[in-house]
Amino acid sequence: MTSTEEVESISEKSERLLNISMGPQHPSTHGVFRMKAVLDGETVVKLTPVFGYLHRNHEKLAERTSYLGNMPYTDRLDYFCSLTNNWAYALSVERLAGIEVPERAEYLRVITAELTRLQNHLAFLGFLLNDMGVWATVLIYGFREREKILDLFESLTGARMMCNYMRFGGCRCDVPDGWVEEAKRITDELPGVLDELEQLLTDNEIVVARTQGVGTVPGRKAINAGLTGPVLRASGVNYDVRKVDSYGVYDRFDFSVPLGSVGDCYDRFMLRLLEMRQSLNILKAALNELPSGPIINPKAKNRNLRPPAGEAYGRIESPKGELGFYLVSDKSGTPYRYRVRPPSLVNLTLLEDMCVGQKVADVVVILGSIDIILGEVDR
Amino acid sequence: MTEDKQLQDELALYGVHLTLLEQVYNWGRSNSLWPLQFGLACCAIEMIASVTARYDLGRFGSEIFRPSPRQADLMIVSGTVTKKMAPQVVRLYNQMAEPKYVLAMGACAISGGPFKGGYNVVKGIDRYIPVDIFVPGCPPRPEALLNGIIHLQETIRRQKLSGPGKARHADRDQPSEYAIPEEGGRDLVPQYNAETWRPSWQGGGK
Amino acid sequence: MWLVIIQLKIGIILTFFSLLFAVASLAERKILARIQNRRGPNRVGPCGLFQPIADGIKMLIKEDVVPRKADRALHFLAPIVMVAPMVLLFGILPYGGGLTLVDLEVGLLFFFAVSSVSELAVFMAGWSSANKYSVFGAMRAIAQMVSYEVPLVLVAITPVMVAGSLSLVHMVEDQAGYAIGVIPNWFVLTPWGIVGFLLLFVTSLAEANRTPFDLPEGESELVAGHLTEYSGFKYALFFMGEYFGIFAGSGLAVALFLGGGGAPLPLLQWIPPYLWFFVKLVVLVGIVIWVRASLPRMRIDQLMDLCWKGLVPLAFVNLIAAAIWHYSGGGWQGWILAGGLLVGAYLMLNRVVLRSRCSWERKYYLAKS
Amino acid sequence: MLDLETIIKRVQEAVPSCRIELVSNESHSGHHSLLVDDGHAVEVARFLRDAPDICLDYASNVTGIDWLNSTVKEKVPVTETVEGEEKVNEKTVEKTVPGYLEVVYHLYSMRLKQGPVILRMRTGNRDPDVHLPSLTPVYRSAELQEREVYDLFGIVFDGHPDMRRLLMWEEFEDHPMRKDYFPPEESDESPIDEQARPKQ
Repeated sequence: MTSTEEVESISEKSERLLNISMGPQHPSTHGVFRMKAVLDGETVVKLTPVFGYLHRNHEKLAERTSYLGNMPYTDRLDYFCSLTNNWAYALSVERLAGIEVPERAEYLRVITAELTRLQNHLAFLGFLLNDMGVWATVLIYGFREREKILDLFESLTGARMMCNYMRFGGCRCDVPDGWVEEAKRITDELPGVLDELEQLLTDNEIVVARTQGVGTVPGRKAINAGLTGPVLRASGVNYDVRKVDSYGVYDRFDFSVPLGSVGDCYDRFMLRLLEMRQSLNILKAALNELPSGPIINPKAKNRNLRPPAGEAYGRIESPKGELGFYLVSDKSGTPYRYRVRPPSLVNLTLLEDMCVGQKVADVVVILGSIDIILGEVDR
Repeated sequence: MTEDKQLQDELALYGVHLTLLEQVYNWGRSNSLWPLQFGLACCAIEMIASVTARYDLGRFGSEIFRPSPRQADLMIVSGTVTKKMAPQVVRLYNQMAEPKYVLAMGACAISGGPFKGGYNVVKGIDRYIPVDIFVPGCPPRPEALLNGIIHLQETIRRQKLSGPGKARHADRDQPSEYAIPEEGGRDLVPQYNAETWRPSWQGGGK
Repeated sequence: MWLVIIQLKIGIILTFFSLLFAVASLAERKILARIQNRRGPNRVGPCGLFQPIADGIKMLIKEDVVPRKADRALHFLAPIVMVAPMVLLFGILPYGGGLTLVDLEVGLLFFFAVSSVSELAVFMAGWSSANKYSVFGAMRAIAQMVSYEVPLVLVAITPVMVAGSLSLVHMVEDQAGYAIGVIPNWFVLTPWGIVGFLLLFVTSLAEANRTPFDLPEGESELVAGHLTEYSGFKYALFFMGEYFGIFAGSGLAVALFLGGGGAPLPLLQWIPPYLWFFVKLVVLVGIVIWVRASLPRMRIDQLMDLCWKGLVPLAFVNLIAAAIWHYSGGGWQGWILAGGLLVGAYLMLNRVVLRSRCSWERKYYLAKS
Repeated sequence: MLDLETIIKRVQEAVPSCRIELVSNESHSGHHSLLVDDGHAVEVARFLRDAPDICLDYASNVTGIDWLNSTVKEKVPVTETVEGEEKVNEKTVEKTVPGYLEVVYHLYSMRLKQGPVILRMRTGNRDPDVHLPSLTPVYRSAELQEREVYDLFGIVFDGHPDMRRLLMWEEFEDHPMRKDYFPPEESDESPIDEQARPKQ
């Protein structure tokens, strides 16, 4: 949103301004995102994001696919976090059709969701540092740990990335033998890795210089712009859907919500590190207390599900922010309206505000610190 | 060619190793495939994963991802090509320097995959540019991508530079640039590039 | 006769550096890979040794794309202008042991005069490509290289002052011999020398556009900077020029501060000096690669701040420290005076730089509900 | 959390001329919503945001729904004269209920940690050029989502600072999420498209 004064000042200086287009193929737009930037020297004067290069018509396709048939599509929304996407969709359908979920399934959902959060944040750190110009070193270390978690996913669900694991009223299958022990082993190893990352990154002079004071968002503005997830909490707003809605069985775990104070890129980066530690706490408790019992509600109907007419909105705290599914049913086998509330898209609302006045190299870091996935932005 | 091969084998017995220029040429370009740093969707993550420690694409000399199409040899179309993106993909292909190869990674790049029914999805990138190798999967595992690249290397080593059936880039009749589709009112214009692809009912197909 | 010898020397030096380029480009990939827990190229030839050859062949046969709006002449000339002066630099490096090609009286002057031509090449490349990213990268390159030239020259003046000559050979000779019979008389083992060496290393990183100062090429924001429109062999030449720049810069650091071809211990003097020279050079190149694998890139304003607010004043102070050292006759007095001055200056500069930065201490809250 | 009746009352006190009614939802979620007339929607939203005890400061989800014209069968008593005798017969008459486009806002309170309150606005018909007021001046988070609704449903939001297409390219003419949109003819038709095509 550019005010008229700004437009005038832009046209005055326009002779020395440079228009550049970053993307849709650009090394650090995290996919096919495009930013049209107007630069005054190195400083960004105006920045217009262009969306839609990965608009895959998810919602339109979903309106002619059965409720269960949409589950695999949700995997491909935010392709880092297929399990949390599954959960959000399952949650919405369960609200719409009034399906109860057995306890063991809830625990499994919590475990897989927190593992997803861990691997997403690990990859995030890598990508952010890549945007700052480290030659993939941190990325590869992050992916090394991520691969371990993906192995867990694979042995549980059969797929590394597109897990398609949750069902309405539970989960698709029970954990294989030894899975819980392996998961415990990995969660026990992770704090060491986090310590290492923290030591190497948080006090790194260049990282500090590149991220502190860059892309600051005050809390009130963040709320009004609908930012969610770590980006919001970095601005000091205490809002975590896991605590607010306490969906699933999150109210049974003792964890806290890390909050930043400044709201710049450094805080967003630190919050991910702190959140991973909290996720580990949840994981440890959940793995130890995993109850026995059925993993899916036997009364729940998955095939040919025809929920009663009406609508439901279910939301969860995905690693990127608040992921919601809004479903309208007309009693038929396919949703009448199927809408994804994508955290990545809404978090980009303030992109221009964050970038204007910063250097062009900061744009890349700011975009990296928001942590977007284009599959979710454009759907 | 077969006679040459026999002659070579015979000479090799006597300790004389003959190497054809063609072989050196093919050896060089097959072992130095620098991909374009170009991720479209989900498959791009697996593409990144294949560079990381566990899979290490770098062993085959392909870890140098060049962000500029001028310096890249291999375009990995990793993910869904939307109609909004297709012109840029073709433009990137046109900007690459010969010899260039295209690897269609994943179901979406091959045929549209699960999103085939969408109004904004190109049903296979081979409708606009020639694809050298298809790697199926949704997304393909990093091993599959490695396998695809190894296959591509083998294909390159077998390529001929002269005579009938010579490599695409060595053939002057084959274009090295393709028409960039335009964004029309309802759809891309044209819907496919008739030079490279024909719908199955016109005798084309994959 | 001497013509043959000269030609032989030229041949040896050029072959060595060309080979070193090939090896370094492989070593860079291998070291990067090891640092990242990977294996790196290992399929082409034994241990991937032929990887640079494969890359070279591919680069040679790659199509040479010149954009339609590009300035063809400049576009063609830029890579040549990049490499040629770098090759000239190898002529004056004091390898020692009779391998030194030319002992120019004004060696250092020649070095800086010739090496700054590469700035022109970068700008030619950027300007002629008719690409916004290229021009942007070229602008950055000019700003960066011209700025860093100042501390580089200031630092290089200190050994000149102490040695009393501009000839690199003379400077190496000045560092010969051992104190107390064991410790070499290298300039790096003096208070101004260690500071000078570090400054020289940092500034030559910036001059060679290497991480963390690789802004002109800045991949994450400028795609490939001034190289965006270069393909095939022209791109390879730029790559080569960059590497030659690193070699030359490391060679200068070795000659000015690390005692040239001098052995680190008297016992090891039987090894010919040029071997020592190359060992030191290779170690420095290794450190450059190591830095690349581990540090993020700086931002342009921070880069300029670092140069003008940090390196230039420190280089000036270093100059004074060297003078004090020289006139106090070295020894412990020199250490106290020169060292004290440098430490004081460093602390003060650090405060100034730190004050302009945001606070380091952050508070994070853990909300329970 | 205040219940919806109270909120309606408060809104009517604050914005007296506005028409606001409760739309109930029979599904298990129990998410009932408030239908606001488009003339006062911005005022209502601003009131909901600023009233200290309601404080819906966060608009989570903004989306559109396309309700097609539907035919409803109604039994209408008809007086017929059969053989001179007057008879009251019931006859089924097909009546066309005009379709409309609807925008749904899910509002939450971040400060009070409450929600959701669902606001709806409806257009009068399904014309290609329908207008609704934009809530972006109140909730910045609606900015991109309203652009998306415009792109996919063709609802023009008045008062939006930057009303352009979000996902499709500028030259694109259709609004693909409308129920009567069907994708352009493909040269190689796939079976899924055949099923989805509305039978005409």
